[in-house]
Amino acid sequence: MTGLYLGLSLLLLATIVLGLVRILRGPTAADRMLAAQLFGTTTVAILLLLGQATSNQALWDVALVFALLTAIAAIAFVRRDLEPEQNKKEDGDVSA
Amino acid sequence: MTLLFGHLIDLLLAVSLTVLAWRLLATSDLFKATVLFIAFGLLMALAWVRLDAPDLALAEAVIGAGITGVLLLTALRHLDSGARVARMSGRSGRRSLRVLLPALGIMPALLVLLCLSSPHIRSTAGLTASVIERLDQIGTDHPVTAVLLDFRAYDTLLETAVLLLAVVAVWSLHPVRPIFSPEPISPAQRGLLRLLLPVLIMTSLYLLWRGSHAPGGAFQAGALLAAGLLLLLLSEQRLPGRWSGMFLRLLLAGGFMIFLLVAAGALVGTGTLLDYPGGGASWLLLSIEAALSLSIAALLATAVIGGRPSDRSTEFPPRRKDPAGEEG
Amino acid sequence: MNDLSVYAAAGILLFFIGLYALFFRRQLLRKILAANVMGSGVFLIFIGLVKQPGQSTDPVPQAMVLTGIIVTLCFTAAAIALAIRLKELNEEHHSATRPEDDFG
Amino acid sequence: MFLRDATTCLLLLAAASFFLAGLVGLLRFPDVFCRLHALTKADNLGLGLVCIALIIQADSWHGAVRLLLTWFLVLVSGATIAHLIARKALQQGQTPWRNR
Amino acid sequence: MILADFLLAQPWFVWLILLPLGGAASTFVLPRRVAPIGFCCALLILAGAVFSVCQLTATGSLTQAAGHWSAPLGIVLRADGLAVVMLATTAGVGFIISCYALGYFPARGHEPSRARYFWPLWLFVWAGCNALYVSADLFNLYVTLEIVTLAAVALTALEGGAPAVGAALRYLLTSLVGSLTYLAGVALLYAGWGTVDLSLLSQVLTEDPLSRTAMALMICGLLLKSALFPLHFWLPPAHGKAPAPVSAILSALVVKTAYVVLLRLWFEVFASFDRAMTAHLLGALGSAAIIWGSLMALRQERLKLLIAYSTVAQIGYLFLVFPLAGAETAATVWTAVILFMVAHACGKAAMFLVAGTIQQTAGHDRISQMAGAGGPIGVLAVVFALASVTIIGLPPSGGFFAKWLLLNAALATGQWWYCPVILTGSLLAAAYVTRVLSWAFLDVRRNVCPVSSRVMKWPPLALCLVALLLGLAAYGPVRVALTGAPVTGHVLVEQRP
Repeated sequence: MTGLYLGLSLLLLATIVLGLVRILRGPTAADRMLAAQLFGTTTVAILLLLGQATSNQALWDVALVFALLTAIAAIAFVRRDLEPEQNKKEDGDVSA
Repeated sequence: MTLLFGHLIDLLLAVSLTVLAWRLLATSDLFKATVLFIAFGLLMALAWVRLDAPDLALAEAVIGAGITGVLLLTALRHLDSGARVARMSGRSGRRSLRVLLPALGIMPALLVLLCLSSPHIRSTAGLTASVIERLDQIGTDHPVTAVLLDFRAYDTLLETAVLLLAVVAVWSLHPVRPIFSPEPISPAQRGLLRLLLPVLIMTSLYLLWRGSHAPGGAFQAGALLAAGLLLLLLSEQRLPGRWSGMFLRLLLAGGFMIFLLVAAGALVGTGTLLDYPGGGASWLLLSIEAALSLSIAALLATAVIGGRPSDRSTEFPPRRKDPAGEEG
Repeated sequence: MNDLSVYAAAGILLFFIGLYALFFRRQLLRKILAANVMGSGVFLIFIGLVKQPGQSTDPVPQAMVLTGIIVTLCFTAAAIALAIRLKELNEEHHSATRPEDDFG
Repeated sequence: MFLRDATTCLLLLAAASFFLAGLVGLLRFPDVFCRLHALTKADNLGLGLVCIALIIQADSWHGAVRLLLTWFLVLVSGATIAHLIARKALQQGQTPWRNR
Repeated sequence: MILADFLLAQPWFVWLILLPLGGAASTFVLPRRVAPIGFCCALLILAGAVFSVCQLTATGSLTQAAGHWSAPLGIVLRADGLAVVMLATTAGVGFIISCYALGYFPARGHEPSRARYFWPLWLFVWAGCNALYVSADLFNLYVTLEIVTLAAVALTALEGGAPAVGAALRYLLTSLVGSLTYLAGVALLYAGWGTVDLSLLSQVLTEDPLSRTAMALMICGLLLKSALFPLHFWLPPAHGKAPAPVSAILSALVVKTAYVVLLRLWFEVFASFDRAMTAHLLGALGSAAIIWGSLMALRQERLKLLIAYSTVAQIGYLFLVFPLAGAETAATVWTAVILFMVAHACGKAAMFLVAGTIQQTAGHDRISQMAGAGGPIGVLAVVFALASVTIIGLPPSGGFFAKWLLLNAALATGQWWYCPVILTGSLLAAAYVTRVLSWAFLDVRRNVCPVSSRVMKWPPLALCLVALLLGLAAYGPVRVALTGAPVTGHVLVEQRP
């Protein structure tokens, strides 16, 4: 079973690495935030699996903490009032 | 099979950490860099897990994913807004350092070779055995907590001083600015807060209590509480009571002062710094930790908010009344 | 040489990537991020070199790295506060005198 | 015993497929709203299946409670955040993609 | 008698860490009473430092394992000669700066927030310095370095203008790189030898690629923090733009902290290594710093920048120690460098304090427009001139004595080429100091009387008198400095060059 847990963790890690493309490409800030969000969830899953694989219960605590905090970055993001999109508009106004 | 997957996970993590760091420092889009940095924090936490350091994974989870994320995203509001991006007007130093460029390329390779080939690294056992040997003399079963609060408690005392110092430094710069947009909060967010906050506080207490025999402890618990405070502020909930006066300052400095008093008390009593009575009873360690984690929560949240509370207003941090009055 | 040394190697690379970016990037926030990456590199070196396969990790460097993480966070908070203040002051200055300077 | 392991296996494989689907959606869908849709699948179902698979293996009730709590928190946060991000995107004037 | 025994038995060097820490926390909690609390704290620290000097001369160097956990596991604090001299210097200079700050940052002025934050930050710097001097643990040294840096950065930014904040930010980032590089070295040493204790490491360390890499990393990091010549770029803006008492703190005390760590590493941890190349490199960089810093100081238009570049030059002298420390001359250079640090701390602090008074009186610190700003033969002129005596290195100042010892060591080791460097540095120092004196003090056309408060006028005089008389009464400090020093041999005072 340990092999399965580790293999699945590896697979999930690979999805994170591939998903980085979305953060790199964007195009909007919301896309990037959303990708980070998916990484948070995937990390929780990896932590749970690794915890089971190594029978180390402390990792489930780490997963719990991650689950609690997945929201905070996204909320900080939506509470900012200036977005790069708006910035671009402002820049355009300045140069025009 | 198991071993192979383990190796592959390690390799993939190490490579992706490096690539991620390179990409996040190469981009000039600050928002992108910030999101990549949050992702970097996630991978760092996984790396700590693979390195069998769950305490560090916990700290990285709370600090990397939570507090630094909020810190950077709120900083972006100030640094990235408007037409001009904050830059260092650096002339001196930069050009002369370009000559070091080749050295910067060769040195990592050299260092990797040197470090990994040293015969000394694997021959020393480190201090694991001597820590575990002495665990029964003190009031905790968890080796990392024992090192933090007893064997190297002096470091921890100074580290708490750094935390307090960071807040003093941030406060010395400027009165607080409103940090979030004035637009109304979505009811969904409020609902989420109502749900998350109790769990968050419970988890924090759980981490504090667990710290004496398993990964966890004052720093992780305090940082988690700080994240909770920030969540509260992000949802524009009013904090109960007056948060700008003596009470806030006492809360911020309290943990450090209690720790300092314990240290000084030991110095008076036994002539030795931080020599706890009875080798450090568990209740003493736990109460120091509780005080520390409350202070750490307040300190981290205050450092993220940035800026000192004003003498006149009781609201800390203040809300923005309208988008135009930014410099209020 | 063992399997976990890949983290130490990654740490060394992170250290130098951060160092490079800190010296050659001009945006303040990127410099601050670079310092953080450098810090993470040092911490990875610390634990990556100490960790021995099949044994629990030495708690002493773990405690040291925890201290280092907190100290780096404090520095980050202070640096960001300074950067924001600097930008405010520059904007006040520029709105008073020249509009478009040190832009590139 | 065998039945338990087999169930876990199946559940984990199903979870993996959901995470992969989430990834494909994240990479291939045309706009932010569609990608949110993909994300929530991975969040809710992928992690949910992992949790159930591990609960089957769990030998203590508090381990199971922690797993459930973790899943529940991710579920609630994920739903709220999807809503908030979508709202933000709409406010910024992004229009949902339409297949013509 | 009982009281004296009790006082001598107290571990004063530990109290000297806890006192300023407590003071910093209390001044933060009670912002309306910062000045009295801060001043009382400074007074107590001064008393503690006096006690710890007495203790050292009575009982020799002391060690204490924090929490009774001895070396590989716990942290050892050690008050040897170097530590106690630095503690006493910091206490003396710090006390004078505290007096001055009472006048410079008036608690009831139009900007109360500056006084409010000056005191806690300054006490944090003080605590960090004291903790650094007595620490015998590499990782603990990192934490203390960070305390000193963070507090010093915030103090620099206290001035409030964009140049000061920018300088503070650059200072912070540079220091952060320095300390992380240092920490990387500590990590390698721990990985290799399983301890971070100075004396244990010096016993077990063998010369292999890993330890040499660690040495290189730690030295590079500390060079960056102590602003040796090509890495000095952050220092002049930070020291020049900060408020005057802060400049005094930075130049007199803070730059020396990283250097003290370097000294401990060089003479203790890596003492058995073959490091001739490194020593010559450091000596060459030090020489370059002396010449370059002095030339830059000559070109400065602003008084405080001039003094800041003078600090860059004076740091160079400290690094001549490494090539000059042979088997015969180790004790000589050890004494020389400690005397030099003490003399420079006193003299440079006095100079910056005078510059601050002039700046506050005249409203600027442009040297060319400063005519008469100090008053014809006022106290300021006397103080500045007396402080210059030690910076230039004229007899009977401590600076002279230290440079003379360095010259002796250079001749004794056959490295005569350092002699012209030392002498040129002195000549250039005389040139830039004379430039200030002639503009500001000898021009009697206008007589703008300085209207600063008394606490800003007299304390600097005490400082430069100490620096001046250090050469005459050098025996005491030398004896203290050599207590428990990791060097052997005699001080070459008797030998004629």
